[in-house]
Amino acid sequence: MRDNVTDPNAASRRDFLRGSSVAAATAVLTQTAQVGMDEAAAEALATQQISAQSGTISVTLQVNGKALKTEIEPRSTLLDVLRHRLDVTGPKRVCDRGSCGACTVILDGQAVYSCTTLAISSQGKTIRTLESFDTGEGGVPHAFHQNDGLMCGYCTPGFVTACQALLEKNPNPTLEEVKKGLDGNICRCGTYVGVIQAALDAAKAIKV
Amino acid sequence: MSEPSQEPVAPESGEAGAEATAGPVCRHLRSKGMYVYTDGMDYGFEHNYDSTLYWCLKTMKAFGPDDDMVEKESCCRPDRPCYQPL
Amino acid sequence: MAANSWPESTRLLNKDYPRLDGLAKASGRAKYPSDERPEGTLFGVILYSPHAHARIKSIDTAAAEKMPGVKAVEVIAGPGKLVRYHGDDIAVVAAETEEQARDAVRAIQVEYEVLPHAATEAQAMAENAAKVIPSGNVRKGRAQVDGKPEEGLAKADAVIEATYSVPVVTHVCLEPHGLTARWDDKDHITAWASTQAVTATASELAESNELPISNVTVLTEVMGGGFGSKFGADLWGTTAARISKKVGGRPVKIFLDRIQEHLAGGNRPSAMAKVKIGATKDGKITGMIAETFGTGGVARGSGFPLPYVYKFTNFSREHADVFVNGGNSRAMRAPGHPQGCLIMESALDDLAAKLGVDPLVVRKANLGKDLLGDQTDRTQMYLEQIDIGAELIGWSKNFQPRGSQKGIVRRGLGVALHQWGGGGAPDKQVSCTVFPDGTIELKSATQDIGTGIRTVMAMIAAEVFGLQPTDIKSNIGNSTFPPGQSSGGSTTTPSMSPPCYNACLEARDEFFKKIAPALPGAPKPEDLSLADGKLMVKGEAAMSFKDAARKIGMNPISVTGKFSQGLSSNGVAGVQFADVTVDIETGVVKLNKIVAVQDSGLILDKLTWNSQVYGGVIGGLNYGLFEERVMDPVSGRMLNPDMELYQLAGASDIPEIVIHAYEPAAIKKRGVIGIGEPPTIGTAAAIGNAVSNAIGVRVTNWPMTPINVLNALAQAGKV
Amino acid sequence: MKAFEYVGATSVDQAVKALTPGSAPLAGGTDLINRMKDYVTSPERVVYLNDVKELAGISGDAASGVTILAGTRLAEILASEVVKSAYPALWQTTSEVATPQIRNMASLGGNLFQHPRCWYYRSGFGLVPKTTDGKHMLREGDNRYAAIFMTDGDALYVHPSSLAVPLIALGAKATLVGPEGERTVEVEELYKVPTSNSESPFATKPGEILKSVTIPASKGKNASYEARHKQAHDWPLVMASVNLTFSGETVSDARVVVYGVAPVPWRSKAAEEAIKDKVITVESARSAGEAAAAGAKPLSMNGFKVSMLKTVITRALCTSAGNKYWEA
Repeated sequence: MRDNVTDPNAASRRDFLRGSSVAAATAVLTQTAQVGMDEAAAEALATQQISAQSGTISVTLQVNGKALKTEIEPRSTLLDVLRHRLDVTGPKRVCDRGSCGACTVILDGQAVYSCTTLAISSQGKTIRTLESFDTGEGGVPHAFHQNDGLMCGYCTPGFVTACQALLEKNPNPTLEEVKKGLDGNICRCGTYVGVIQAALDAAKAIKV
Repeated sequence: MSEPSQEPVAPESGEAGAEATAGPVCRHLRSKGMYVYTDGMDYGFEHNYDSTLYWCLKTMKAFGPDDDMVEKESCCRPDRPCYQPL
Repeated sequence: MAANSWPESTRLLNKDYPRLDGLAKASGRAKYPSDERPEGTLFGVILYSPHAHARIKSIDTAAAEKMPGVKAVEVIAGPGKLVRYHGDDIAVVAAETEEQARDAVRAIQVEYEVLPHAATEAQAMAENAAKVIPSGNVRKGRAQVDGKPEEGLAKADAVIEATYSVPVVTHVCLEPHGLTARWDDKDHITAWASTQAVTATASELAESNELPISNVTVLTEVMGGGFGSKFGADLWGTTAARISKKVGGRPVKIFLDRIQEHLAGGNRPSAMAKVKIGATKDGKITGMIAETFGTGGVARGSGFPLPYVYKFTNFSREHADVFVNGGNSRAMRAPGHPQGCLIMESALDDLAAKLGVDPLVVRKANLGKDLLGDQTDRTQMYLEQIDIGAELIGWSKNFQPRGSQKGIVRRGLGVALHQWGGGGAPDKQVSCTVFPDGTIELKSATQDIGTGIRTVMAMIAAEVFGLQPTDIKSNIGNSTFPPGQSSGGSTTTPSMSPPCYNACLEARDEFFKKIAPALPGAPKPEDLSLADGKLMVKGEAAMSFKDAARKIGMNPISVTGKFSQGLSSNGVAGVQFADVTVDIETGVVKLNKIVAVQDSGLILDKLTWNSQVYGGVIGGLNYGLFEERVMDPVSGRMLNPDMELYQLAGASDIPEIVIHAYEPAAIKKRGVIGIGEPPTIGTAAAIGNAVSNAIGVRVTNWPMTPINVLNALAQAGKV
Repeated sequence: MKAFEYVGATSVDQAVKALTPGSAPLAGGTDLINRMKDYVTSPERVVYLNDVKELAGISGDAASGVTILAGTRLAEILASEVVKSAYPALWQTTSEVATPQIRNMASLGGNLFQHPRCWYYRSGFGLVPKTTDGKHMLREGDNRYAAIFMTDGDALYVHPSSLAVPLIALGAKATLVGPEGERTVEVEELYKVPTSNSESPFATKPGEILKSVTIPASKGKNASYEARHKQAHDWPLVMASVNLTFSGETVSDARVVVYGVAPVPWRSKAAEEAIKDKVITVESARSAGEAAAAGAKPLSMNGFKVSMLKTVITRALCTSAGNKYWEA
């Protein structure tokens, strides 16, 4: 395993700068490809001490109240680390582009898409997946079950998590607020009728 | 079982391969219907519309080892180089 | 003896029961095939074609093979091979991590000879079009002719000519296609597959690896949607198995990414129709001439039924498959029917508008007996279903003739009729085992694609044994179990519930026979019954079921039940209504309400049945309003292989949906009929008719997007 | 996604220093991570900004103006009472952006600097997608979502940031910070139109990031109206924001900005002129919409946007006057 902190003064930076015009020509336009700075100025910047991490990195993530240690790369998404390295498979990979909601987790209290969240950025934050939710009669999963707010069930973890996050912020949602609150999730089997009722029922059950 | 049948069809003469089946279908021919409608391998063929997609077990694709399209009409012809009867 | 009818009075069946695996699914505990990561798993990633049409000149995997973590590179399309669509498979890399496999895929050097393509139907049908296959891009099917269409049309009081089209849509199964295959030893494979057919998948893995089928175990405890696209092992599945063997048996996991899922995981063919149809003043159709075509990609299969539902003579129809450089179609929820329905129903509505006759009158005027080819007179069913639906949508109060609406935001109503088969396969089996500790286990090699068969089987067993469904081990999703039905064509429940019921009845009778001599007073087996978890002797509770089970001794009772006639049936009707508002300045269609009236014989679990009907309607409203595979004529690539620009309804897009289970006693007596496909057929057609009713102009192209609505209004000179 | 090195910045100073050429700033990640997965953007280094505390928050009031720091999440903008009451054009638009999850993640800066959603760009063909034989892919191909203004040029995509539209209408200014220090520009000056794939759509200098956006005091009335297909997660097809000041009943000054019609947020001077000195009525609003459409040159598939443009301007103007005539 490589040392996870690289020295930005290393030769690779200079090599990259030389190659950057090629990158700009081939890699389509990126914010990074606006190479207007001359090499000397860039070099001056690069000599500032910045701690950068690359290669394989050992991290500890706080998942469902447990500190889980694993090895990742900076590019590993939180979703892929949960599923492929920690076997926390409640969140699902469906669109993998932040559109469908199946990967939703609660990060520091906020529902987010774990497919567009880097695992490395999630260190030190509280990560909650639906495996940690109350499965009893007062919980969101129970309401989904009773209302048959699921069929194949692959979108369900995302809906349950989005619903949990919604109710934590707004314990008395109206029908419209429930719909808006779940608009970040897509179901292909078409279980929305049961899902929406489940959210309304869960809101009632949690209050009791 | 199965989808509702439609009006009987008047076969159109001269349509290449539309009716002629030279032998039993090739053992590598597959379609969803074969797995679902187990009361007859030929189920679905008699309809006046065909929404069947075939694949070949040799290539796992809709084109056979000979790079020709996998179809019920041609995957029963002994002259097709990859043909093996059931 | 096998049963030929269901009990008249039931405790559980025909009632609501929440699915057995519901809480596991809703709490993230259910393990899907894509969740499995057996010890030592390698990740497989597919290199697929970026081009719509190309010949592979060379492929160099040397660099990829040397990349960190890479254990195998398998070439699928080698030099000289054609790739026929964006997304066509070229090679697979298996590596220790998915990131490494992806890096290695990008290190494979492929030299392509890029060939001209035809990615859209228009391109494929143009003069001098690039040839998708050597024999030509358009293949005509058999012509249908019945009577004398021209003469029939000549007798009409009104004739309309119109064209309609609906684009290719994709299945978008949330769990992508794929499996993890492990070569257990020198001649056994275990695979965790996301499939609608564990048996078919096992047989294809066996055949492609030259193993006896009994040496292959396919496991599908639960799976994340198929909609007709997940039959068999698929190329990636057999490749995973091949690589696993190559690397000494380590499991190889290949699941498609979302992009390739759209490109290669299947789709519903497009449909285009030029229709001429006429009727007399009373709405009776006198003749119809249709020319239709559609594309199933680089494959046939774009056919669809037309005429649809309605009974008349004097029609002709010609259909052609058009080949394009796009992924192959696969069966998708009621193959062919949604297309046939929306073309037939649109034409009928346009005809009704021209005649100035109520659309319901036109529909009622063209029904006929034996539309579905069985003994039931469906005319009466449709007539009753239309009336029920009309009442629920408020037709008599709210319907206004097309063109009579004023204002910027206009409301409209539409209707559509549909039909489906959905009977059972007669050769499937379920085993029922009663163990001495009172455990009852059902086994069959079927699988639950989300429709609830696991729960329905448990309900049947619980009904027979006087227990609760949660007391039953309903084990499916294993290819080594007794032969079970592939989940397709709405056939699962009608195929599986008869053998399940028979197995349970026979096991119970066997149970009574075995324990009777061991009971106090040695009652006769026929004196015994089961209720509320207790053994009853001559109607009196004697002991708990568990205690009674002890009396069978050390060995379990096991019975394999078979299909029998009378428990299931085939052929359903169905009517749907849509209530929409259309903003004619923005073209935005808002759904107010959908009504679905649906029969399906005897409903076993009403809760999951409702879910299927709601789900069918929502699938249909996606088809009607949102979905479209966009192919780029320039690059030949699919432009929206995602879940964002490929649009699907979210919670805020769901209107009020009212479903009505049409199940008078005579219908219940028909036994079990499948419900997966029927409720998704008519929705898009009903929505299209409601939009046209609202704005006074036919929107000829689906889906009903603001773009298509505004274009239709502009074409009619209405904006 | 290509491998990269990662810098977790904790201060603006540190972030600026870390953003060497070849680096990309990462905030909510809802755009950048997707581009990286699609190999559209492949930075050598990613500098994570979301833990920079000095970049998040909203301050000020309606009377003196409001400053929103660049790292502020969209959900926090929605939770702001002052934004809701004084700048409904911005609040309404923010509420219609994407999904609850994205609004929890995405920052104001990320929204303003997201890359176009053009499907040719996302397929890897660049912002000015051309075939090897020089055919403009968007002009020849599927351009239903493309621009209707500036179409004589080569940038035919539409600008992706819906929040830029109300901000420009409101006359907001952006403060950038980079190696050469801070500078403040009009929000509309953040963008430019590239003529080739090697040019940027942003007018920022190398290494600069957005620090904050300041909206001037709210004086008149402002509103937005969006035409979109789906009610749930979707992009506007066309959207307009208007900001009006009045002299008595009549409009003394107007800013009308439109989304979805050009490669930059489209300021319609013609509509502004047309509504000036008028009382807002459905008729005067319609004339402004008509005026805006003059000069539009739609491509082969997006003629519908011309009528949609007229409608959204009309409705945004009428909304500012409290007249939702279409709901009557």
